[in-house]
Formats: sequence, structure tokens, C-alpha cells
Amino acid sequence: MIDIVITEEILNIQQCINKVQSDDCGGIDVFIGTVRDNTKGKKVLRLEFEAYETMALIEMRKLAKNAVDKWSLKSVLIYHRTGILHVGDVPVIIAVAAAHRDAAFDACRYLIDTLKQTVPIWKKEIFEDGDIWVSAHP
Amino acid sequence: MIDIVITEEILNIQQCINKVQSDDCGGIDVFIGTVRDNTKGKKVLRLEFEAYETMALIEMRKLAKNAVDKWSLKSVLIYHRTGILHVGDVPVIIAVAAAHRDAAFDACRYLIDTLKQTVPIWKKEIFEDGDIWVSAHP
Amino acid sequence: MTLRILAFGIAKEILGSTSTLVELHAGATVKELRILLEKQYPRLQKLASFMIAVNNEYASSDHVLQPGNEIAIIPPVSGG
Amino acid sequence: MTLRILAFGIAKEILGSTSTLVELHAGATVKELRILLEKQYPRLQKLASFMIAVNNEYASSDHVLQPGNEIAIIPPVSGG
Repeated sequence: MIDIVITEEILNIQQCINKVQSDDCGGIDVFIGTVRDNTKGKKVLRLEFEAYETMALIEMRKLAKNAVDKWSLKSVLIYHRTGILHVGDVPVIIAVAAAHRDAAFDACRYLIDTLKQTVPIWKKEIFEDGDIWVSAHP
Repeated sequence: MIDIVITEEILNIQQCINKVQSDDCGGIDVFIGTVRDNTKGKKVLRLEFEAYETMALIEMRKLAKNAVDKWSLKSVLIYHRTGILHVGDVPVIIAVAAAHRDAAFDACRYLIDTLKQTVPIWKKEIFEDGDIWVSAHP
Repeated sequence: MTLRILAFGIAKEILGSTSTLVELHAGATVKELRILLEKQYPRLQKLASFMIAVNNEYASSDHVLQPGNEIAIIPPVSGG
Repeated sequence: MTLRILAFGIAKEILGSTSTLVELHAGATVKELRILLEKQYPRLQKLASFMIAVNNEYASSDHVLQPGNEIAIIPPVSGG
């Protein structure tokens, strides 16, 4: 099972976990991103996430498919929020269910690492004295 | 923050995540154990978990303390159920919050791996034709 | 041929718009598009990098563009 | 000295009880306790392994037991 969503709505963690759970899996690893109150010590007011939605969904599905094939996963779920998020909010949930836990851990880490490198989603950090598109400049 | 619990009650995943979340952390990794419907293809009816509770709590706190020190974690939570669990039930939740996700992944994996090796908790698998204490015999 | 180019994130701010039209010869490649864009919008050269996506896939620099392609400027991503 | 030994998991089934009393000389070690237990309950020898915990900590075989210690047989653990 692969479940990929981009939404402006609040992500429901329990619902995500229920979706990946299956009776033939022994472990679920879940990565939950949260908005931090600072970047290198500088106070963050909020983040703004923007996605190239059609392409981002395709890229995320590719990653999920790669992971299912490589680690023989039961289920992969990737939910990503867009819009304005505040400190403590959850921009991303990745949940992976597998028969054995090593596969779940490896796959979950691969998914978040690769998502951050290849999926066309952008975040702007809003500070008290300005804003910055993360990673845009060297 | 270290939060260690052994309980016969159902584990609430959302509550566990709320407990470890903090505004200065950027990622939470959560491992959720689930009861599988089979062991090596043999149908499992239920599991029975038993703990040497005083010692198990001490051992789990040691692991959590080791992980906090090694990976500079913000929070570690380990909740383990005892008693009778059925297929799909959750015997264990480990949640780790850290400023950066690599630490959260490494620590969460260390915690579940080490818990399974050292914490005095036992599970009996009940099959249709008998039962077995897991790992008891060579 | 006239191509419509979508822009996201900081590229949207550099272009001042969510999309722009560019004029290129038939058979032009992604590389030629990049050169044109960098000339029209020099701030693109200041980015750590940027990619071009064609029909929702990352395209290599020798990829030949076709009229009607969905083309997008992809500045460095930062999701998650 | 008389020591009360707690048993968990399969050890509880082997002893037929959650605890048992054993008689050992003053100054006896964990190793001597293990030998006594294995003699009284030969099925313990069939286990993949077992540990002795003293006052809620794993104890090495040369650890000297004291009256009043909380002592437990820890068969191979399988939590999680």
C-alpha cells in the first residue's frame, strides 16, 4: 500500500498510523517533522510551504515505490502539508510498515532524506527581521 | 525529558508524540511494535507479555539515559504493555525527539534493539496447537 | 516556439510571477532555455542551483523541448 | 542463609511458582546459586541462557549474595 498526500489541512498522526498498520507487519517506523522555534539560534516566527503539487506527488510516489521494492515493505505513507505553519506544527509524516523493523527504519530514513533532496516542495522561514527561502543560496 | 511506562492499558500514540514534542526539536522518530498474525508462517492467536516490572523500569531508564547522553536528545519516551495482546495490538512505543533527525533515527533504533536484548520483559506466543516463550530455547 | 515556464519558491519571486512566456527556436534544449532564463533573470545565477522539469520530471540539459510541454523552474528544494 | 528467588517467564513455569526459597552458605556467589538452581530444576539447563539479577540489576557470577537481596532468575528476554 502506498498513500501519498499533499494537503493544507492539519496532519492526523493516529490516522496515518492506522493506514499503514497491517496484521502481517511487526513494526512501524514513523518520522514526524516538526517546525522548530529557531534556525541557528535565530527565532523563527512561522514557515510557509509551497509545492509544485503535480510533480511533487509523482516524485513522492517514485520514492515510495523504490522503497517498497528495495525493502519489501507492506505499506508506505507520505503526507506533506503546504501553507503557513507555526512552531510545533507538523509539516511531514512518513510512516513505513514492514514485517521486520530494520527494513522499516532504513526505508523511513531513506524516504525523508530523499524527499528533502528531490521533491519539489519549498519552505520559506519568516524571522522577525525578514525571510529566507531555505537552501536557495549557497 | 525521559518518560518510561509499563502498563496493561492500551497505548495512545498521539499522546506519546505530544509528550516528546518540543519547540526546539525538528524531528521525532517513533517506533511502534505491532503484534503480527504469524511467526514463520504459523498462525498466532495472541501474545502474553510479562515484565519484572521494577527491574524493567530501571533498565529502560538506563537505556533512555544512555541515548540522551550519546545523541543529545530532547526527549525519550518508552511505553511497554503487559498482559494479553491480540493481532494488530501495540506492545511497545518508542518516541525520540531531537534537534536533528539523524540523532532521532539512530537513538530510536538503539533503544528498540537494546530493549529487546536487555529489558526483563517476556512474551509467550499462543498458537492453535500450543504456546512458546519466545527466545527461551536455543 | 513560445513556451510557458512555471516558477516556484524563490524562482517565483525572481520572475515576479507564477509563470512567464519565452520564445525559443524549434528543437531548443533545456540547456538553451537555461541560458535564456539566466540572461533574462540574472538573479537565477545567484541560486545554489536550479533544475528544469518537463512534464513533471527532472530534465537533463540535452532534453529537447516541445510546444505544449509543461515546463517549470525548480530552485533548490527544501521540503520536509 | 535462606534466599528467596523470584522467577519470570519460562522460569516461573519451570519452578512451578513465582518464587522459591533456597538454602546457601553465607558468602555464596551467584555462580553457586546457579549451580544449585540448575541441580534442583534441570530444565533451566535447557534454556538458551539465563541470568541472575540482584536488587534489580544483572549480577556477574562472582557477585556475593546477601540475605535480604532481591534475587531473580532472568530467562532470555523477549520484550518489544
